[in-house]
Amino acid sequence: TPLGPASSLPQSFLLKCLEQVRKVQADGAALQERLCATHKLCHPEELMLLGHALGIPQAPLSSCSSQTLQLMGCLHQLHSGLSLYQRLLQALAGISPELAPTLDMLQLDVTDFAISIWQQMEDLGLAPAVPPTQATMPTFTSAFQRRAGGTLVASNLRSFLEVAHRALRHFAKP
Amino acid sequence: LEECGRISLPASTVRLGDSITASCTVSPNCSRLGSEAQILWKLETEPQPGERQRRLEDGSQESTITLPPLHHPRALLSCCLRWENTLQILDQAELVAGYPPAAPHNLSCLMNLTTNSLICQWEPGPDNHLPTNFTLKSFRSRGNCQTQEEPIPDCVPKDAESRCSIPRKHLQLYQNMGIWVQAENALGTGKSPELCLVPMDVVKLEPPTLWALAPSPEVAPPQPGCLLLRWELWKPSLYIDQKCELRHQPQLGEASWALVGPLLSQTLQYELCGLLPSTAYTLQMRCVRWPLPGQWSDWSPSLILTT
Amino acid sequence: LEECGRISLPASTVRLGDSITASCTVSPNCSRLGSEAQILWKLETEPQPGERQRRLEDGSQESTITLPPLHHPRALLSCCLRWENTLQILDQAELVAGYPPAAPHNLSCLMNLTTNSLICQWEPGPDNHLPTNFTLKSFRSRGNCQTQEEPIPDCVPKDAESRCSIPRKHLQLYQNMGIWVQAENALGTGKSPELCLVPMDVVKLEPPTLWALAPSPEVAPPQPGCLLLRWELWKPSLYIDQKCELRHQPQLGEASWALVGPLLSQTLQYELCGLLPSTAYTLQMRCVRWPLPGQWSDWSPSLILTT
Repeated sequence: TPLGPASSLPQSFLLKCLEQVRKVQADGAALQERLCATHKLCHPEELMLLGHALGIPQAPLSSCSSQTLQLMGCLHQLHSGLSLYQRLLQALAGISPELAPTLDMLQLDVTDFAISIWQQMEDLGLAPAVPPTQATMPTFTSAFQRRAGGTLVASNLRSFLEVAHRALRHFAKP
Repeated sequence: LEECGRISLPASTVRLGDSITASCTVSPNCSRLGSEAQILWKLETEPQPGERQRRLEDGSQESTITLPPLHHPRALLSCCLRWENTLQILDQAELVAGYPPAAPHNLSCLMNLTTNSLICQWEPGPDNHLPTNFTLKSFRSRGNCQTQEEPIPDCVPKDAESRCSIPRKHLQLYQNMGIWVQAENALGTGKSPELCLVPMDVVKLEPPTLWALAPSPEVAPPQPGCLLLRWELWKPSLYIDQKCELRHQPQLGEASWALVGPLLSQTLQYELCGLLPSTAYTLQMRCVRWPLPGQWSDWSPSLILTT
Repeated sequence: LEECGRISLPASTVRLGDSITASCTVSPNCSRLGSEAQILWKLETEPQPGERQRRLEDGSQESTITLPPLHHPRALLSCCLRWENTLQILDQAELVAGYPPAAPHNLSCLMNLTTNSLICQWEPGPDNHLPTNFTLKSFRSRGNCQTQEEPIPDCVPKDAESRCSIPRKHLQLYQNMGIWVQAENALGTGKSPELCLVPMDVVKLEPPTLWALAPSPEVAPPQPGCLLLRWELWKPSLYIDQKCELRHQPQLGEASWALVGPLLSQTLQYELCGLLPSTAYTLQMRCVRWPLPGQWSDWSPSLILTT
């Protein structure tokens, strides 16, 4: 089976990652709740067209999905996906005064999670020497576009984390 | 990046009850529906009929709509597009409605000798539903505030308080100054009537302190039906000439206050007579700057003595 | 303006118990006594004998004195001149004495999930009689704080508090960081022992909330000698895997606490048995991050239930 030796990853690293996934999920949910309560943007499906126009990139997690689960590939994709979301969240700066604290917290936790994975890959000598090509960030030209972008990014991040959480739980199984 | 849809409004703030005409321009490649993209408007969650749509030279579609009179201070306007049987939001704008600020009223000021500042307060007037900035403006003047000499820096109240305190360094305590409050929001400005005052004439005195004079070798015990008293002015106001007033009433029963005054502001010993014997009396005192103009202090805390 | 008299000191701050040599230069025209002006020294109000006086080329007089060891943190030194049988003060200098700061100790830190900041506190050590600045310094580190990666901005406590809180934006919650306190005054610096910690491993959890489970259609009433309970983790810590402990004791009497644990951190219903029938029990619960490292929360407020 494509499964790499799950045991090559320290249990404490996997437990920390699981905790960090849940922390980022909680932050993401908080951002979605506030976007809905404060700006009435509650349904990402209403913003698909705008999302296409803005060109919000998605992060692939094929090596973490159950059919093609592959440990090291999954770690790489997890790290580049988190780096992408960190940059997307940064591009949303100025979303609105009410949401700024929630957005900052989410961005800090996503950054922390990306660093945890990067350092573990370095410790295993698996960190890619050449940084992966970076997707171009959308430019948001109005407060509304930042809020709509925030709703779409939070929704995409939620699905990304669900896949990551399932994979990490699988790797952490003793 | 191509602008997908953009709402434009004549003004983001209008008067409550006014109606507003908005337009939304949708660029061709965003809608990917070719020319016949159907633009729809929503106010909060209510679809708004009656929009007029036209094609511009550059191929984008422009929809214009005149909304019904606004009766809510805040409303969210959405420009949408029907796409694969979903309603896609392309842009949103928050409509803000309210009134120009009423003129603030009941402006009054007191000179506080503890903080050494002139503290003014006012009534802001009815809520106009808009973010409104209040500023206390003042200027020095020779005559009765008809001519304006040097302006005094604006006094900006702390978060939405209806009071502001002008620090000592901006004040000339014995000169006339004109003071008014200005309220400003997106729809206009309101100005309170102007006060013309001399800070020292509006000093707020703290009441004097009243003591009973205990009989002692130097102090003979009081006559029957009399009480021996002493009082001291509020320390920070010792430099101000004042006159005082004493009021007393039997502690029990319904008798109203009896007033004694004017009394000198400084006495070491005062005998109050003409009272009912062996009766408990409640005594209070207050003082005012005198003969120069001033404001009466509050009545002092009660002193209870028995004849 | 011609300098009249000027005291010069090697240093304005010395160690308590040290002695200090000061000099005072008096310009000729100031003293108007011609050459033989008699310079005198006073420490606070005490005249100080033993000064040595000499004339400089420019005609001014210079007096030098070695003061006795200083035993007061503050002392006023005056350079004076006898003039028309008065003692004229020409210059004054404040002598400041104290000790270099002791190394702060008992440094401890907790990660606060409500304020999302790492709050550290320490013991400043004995009073050194000098204005002393405390700074909480920290740096990020990969290993066990042997190597220093990026430094973290200094944390300066609010007016003389012996605690400081490092905001979330300067923290990496799952990485090692080295932390110490530096004390600094005019006479030197003191450095506390260094802590090496991971913020998430020192999270301070608030206790869970304990509830009685009221019997309802879905919930059968408890067996005799049993109690039906429910608890919920502190909301901001829901994402942290935890284990919990329950302790109980009969409300009356001297029985000590009985401990039940480890308990899962999430249960909708728990039956606690083995208790005395129809007895009032005091129940408390606490939780800790587990299996990852963490600190026990305090015990929850008591829940009193009767079997």
